[in-house]
Amino acid sequence: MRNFFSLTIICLSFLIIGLFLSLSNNLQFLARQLSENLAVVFFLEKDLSPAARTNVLERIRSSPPVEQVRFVSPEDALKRFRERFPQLQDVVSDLGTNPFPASVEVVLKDKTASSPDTLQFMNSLRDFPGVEDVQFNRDWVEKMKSLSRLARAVGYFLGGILILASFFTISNVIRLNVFARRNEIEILRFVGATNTFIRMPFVIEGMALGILGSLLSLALIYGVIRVFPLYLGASLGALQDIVNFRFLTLGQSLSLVFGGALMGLLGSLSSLSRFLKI
Amino acid sequence: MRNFFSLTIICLSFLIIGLFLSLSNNLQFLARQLSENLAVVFFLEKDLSPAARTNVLERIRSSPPVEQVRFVSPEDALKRFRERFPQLQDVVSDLGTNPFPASVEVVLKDKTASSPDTLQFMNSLRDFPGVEDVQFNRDWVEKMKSLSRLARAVGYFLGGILILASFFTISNVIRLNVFARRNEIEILRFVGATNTFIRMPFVIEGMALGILGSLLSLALIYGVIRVFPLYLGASLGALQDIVNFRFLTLGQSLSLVFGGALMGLLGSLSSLSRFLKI
Amino acid sequence: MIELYHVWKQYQKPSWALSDITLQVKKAEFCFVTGPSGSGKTTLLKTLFRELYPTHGQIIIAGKNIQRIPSSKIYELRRQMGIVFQDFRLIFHKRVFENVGLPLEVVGLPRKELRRKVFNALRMVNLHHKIWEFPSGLSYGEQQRVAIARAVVNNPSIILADEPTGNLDTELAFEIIALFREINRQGATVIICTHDKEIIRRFADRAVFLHSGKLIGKETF
Amino acid sequence: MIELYHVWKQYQKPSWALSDITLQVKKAEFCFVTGPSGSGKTTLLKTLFRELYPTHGQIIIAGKNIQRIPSSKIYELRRQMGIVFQDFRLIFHKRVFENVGLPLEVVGLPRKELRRKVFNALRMVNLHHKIWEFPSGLSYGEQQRVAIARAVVNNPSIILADEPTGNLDTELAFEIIALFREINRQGATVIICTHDKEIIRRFADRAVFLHSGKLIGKETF
Ligand SMILES: Nc1ncnc2c1ncn2[C@@H]1O[C@H](COP(=O)(O)OP(=O)(O)OP(=O)(O)O)[C@@H](O)[C@H]1O
Ligand SMILES: Nc1ncnc2c1ncn2[C@@H]1O[C@H](COP(=O)(O)OP(=O)(O)OP(=O)(O)O)[C@@H](O)[C@H]1O
Ligand SMILES: [Mg+2]
Ligand SMILES: [Mg+2]
Repeated sequence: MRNFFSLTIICLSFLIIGLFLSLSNNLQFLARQLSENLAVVFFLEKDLSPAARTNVLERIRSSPPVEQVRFVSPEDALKRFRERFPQLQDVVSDLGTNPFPASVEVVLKDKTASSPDTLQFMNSLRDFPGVEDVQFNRDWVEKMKSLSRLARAVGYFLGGILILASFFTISNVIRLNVFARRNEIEILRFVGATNTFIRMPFVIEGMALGILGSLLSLALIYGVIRVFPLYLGASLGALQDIVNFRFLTLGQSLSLVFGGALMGLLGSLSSLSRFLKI
Repeated sequence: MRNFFSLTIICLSFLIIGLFLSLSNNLQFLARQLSENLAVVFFLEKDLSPAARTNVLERIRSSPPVEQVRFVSPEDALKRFRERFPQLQDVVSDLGTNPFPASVEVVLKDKTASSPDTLQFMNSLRDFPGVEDVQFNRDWVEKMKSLSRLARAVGYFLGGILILASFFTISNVIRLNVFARRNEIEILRFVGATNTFIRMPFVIEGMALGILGSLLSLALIYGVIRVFPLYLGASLGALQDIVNFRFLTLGQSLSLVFGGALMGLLGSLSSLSRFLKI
Repeated sequence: MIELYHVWKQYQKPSWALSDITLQVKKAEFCFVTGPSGSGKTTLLKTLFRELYPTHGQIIIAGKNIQRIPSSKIYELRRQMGIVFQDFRLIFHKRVFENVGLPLEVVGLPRKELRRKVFNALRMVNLHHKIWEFPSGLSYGEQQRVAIARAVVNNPSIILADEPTGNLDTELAFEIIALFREINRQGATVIICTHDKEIIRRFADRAVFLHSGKLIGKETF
Repeated sequence: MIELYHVWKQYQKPSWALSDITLQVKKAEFCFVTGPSGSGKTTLLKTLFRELYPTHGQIIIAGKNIQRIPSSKIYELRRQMGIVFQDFRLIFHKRVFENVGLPLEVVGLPRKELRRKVFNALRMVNLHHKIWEFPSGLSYGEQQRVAIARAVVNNPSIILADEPTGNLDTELAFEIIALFREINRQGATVIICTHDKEIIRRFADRAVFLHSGKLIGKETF
């Protein structure tokens, strides 16, 4: 009964840590997807020769923070404008000519999307011959930066609290286990058992509890991640493609199990020491 | 020692529930803010008389799902267009006339922002004399709908798991407490104590544990919510105004404490019953 | 007062801890139960205050079939009894005073009278100087005397004592049995399990002898 | 073999549980310790296997000052000893067999020999038929005999027995003491605390008498 209880608590603790890790994995993934959508647009000069245009394109494509480059011809731009603002159709057809300049849309590498390097690089490109203007939503970049900072901060903060709480809980559960068997420990010492002999079963028990608890929690997390999207079902709607639930990485899973074992080991050893005195 | 441990576990359980509640409060608040930004635009016919225009405006303003109405004259629209698309300045000035129609921007009441009622109402307005076209980003509405559904689903799912886990944990802690004192219960029965006499201290202890644990967790949550933004500090940046951390409502706090007391009561009574047999 | 009719008790399958015990103990009788280790003395006593239900048979105490008493009403039976357990059953996180006062506290005796009675009971077992100790700070003989004081503190009409002198020296043991004798003279029915032949020789009106759960001798002295 | 020099022990401030005990027990001696309840017999014994440290004084066993042994090496002392505790100290979730086998298991005796020795020890205390029971399924006398079997199972050179016959009937008690006597004849030093005058009269080579922690009589029979 007591061991069952300990196992449950340990499993719950790891479940919470694991769910949290998985959530942060998903958030990170989401952030990456969002920052992939962060496009920078270079408006080219109207009277640029095709050679110069290729030159500029190459120049942009070869810059370190650039991941992907797409050329948008004035015709494409017009088509897009018509789709986006159907009420303004008349305006554009009245013009007779196409007022849109050619542009280059650039997708930045996720990691550098909001780094000062990138910003500086982009600003320098503004002065590059053939580029008339560089547009990218500074506000948007700022928001992305804040969001990722916020996510990380929430992560460290809550994660820290949870991990501390779990450590505390688990080591206390093991301490309680040892405490409940202090008479047995005493008797073993009185019949001449060495300290190693006494420690061994507790250490094994503690580590087994830790490992079993963490494995169980991994299984539960896996179950939740498999079942949860099904439960959400159609209600996800437009977000279906963005919210792609992913399991913990192998490294994370392993360190969870390893953490469980270590906690069991340390918990047992530290709780035992005070009963090995008399 | 055992009571201290119980208290910690109960407090942690409530801490997690409470943090979760507070998170969901914040999310709800965020969702409301976002849906307040959800504007519907009615484009008015170009040759509408001021009287007819006022009529249409009144008609829109008095509709149930409408929260706020703003009239945008063609001049305002042009100014805004110029600000938003500086590269197209030439195009517009080339035109000589203002191509933009007058429009009415409508902010919807948050709760009905994505309800089918609203959608239907808006579509019906399309045929209203004086209104040439109704525009509102169906996609955006869809996304908001999905997001709020997602948030709610995550809420029910994780919240359910956590509350179940906490219930289980707390009732087990109390069961363990009772179990540890089963000898005392037995002795009390042998010296002629009535069941009520035996139950009383356990019930009081259980309820005290529950109440104390929940109060402690409320204090901790309060602390976290006060300290957390300070810790984030400047890194919040552009999100500062959106992410406005708020404490649990009074009702939520009270039901947390009440839940703690109830759990303590039920846990004690149910754990006791099997020791009151012999 | 206490009547057993064909009482059998089995813990585990093949062997019977009590077989076909029929025994009457009259009001204000002073009765010893003796027999070798494992013969069923403790089992017999436990059936009397319903820690155990007999497998077969009837137990009538003060005219009532005690198996029929619902467990929420069993306190009425136990309030008439003073029980000394072979393993004392003291509450270790409560002081001697509180342990002895327990049977008075559960009936809601006023504090002052409770204190007087507890002190008297402890003085009778020669332990009033340890009144504020915890049981863990006592020797085994002292713990046993606390258990005895608790059993006699509320003037019960029935005393069931299981090996009450096992951890006491002869002089003290005699004193304790003399104390039970005194309470018995005031009208209480007393049943004592003991191994001590000396005590039986000196004090017994009547002793019953158990062997492997069977009643093999009823002697009246 | 066992020498105590001016041993004092105080649990709580005013009173001394042991005062100025000086005592030598020679190798292969058979010594009883007696005295009224609460006189310090258990305390004396506990200092010998270092459950307690004396407040003052020296205890030398087999030429070693036992207070000086580090607690990680204390098992070497205890492996020479067989201890019967007044409260038995059995492990209740282990069977009688495992309880008795404990002192052999901790030295890593082969399974087969362990089984033989455990069975022999249990037969000596007349309990081999309960070998696969749990202690909770035994009467108190039976539990006490399990504790005795555990103390003698590894042929210790020192036996310390605290009230080993308190829950046993006279015949069985005599058998148990005779068993200790036999082990003593084979060379073991035996110290037994007891209240039972009859036992001392029949078996004692030597008895020391304690009163309120003082050694007030050393008799050699
Ligand atoms: N809880 C139990 N489960 C199984 N068997 C039991 C239990 N309690 C006692 N026994 C067995 O029942 C028999 C009688 O036990 P009981 O405790 O009544 O003996 P006793 O006369 O009190 O002995 P002692 O003088 O040693 O205390 C013994 O053989 C014992 O092993
Ligand atoms: N753990 C303890 N804390 C405080 N005082 C104690 C403790 N153990 C024993 N004492 C006191 O020390 C004295 C001697 O106790 P001890 O157990 O040695 O007596 P004993 O001779 O074994 O008695 P008995 O025959 O009743 O077992 C007693 O007065 C007792 O109250
Ligand atoms: Mg018995
Ligand atoms: Mg003693």
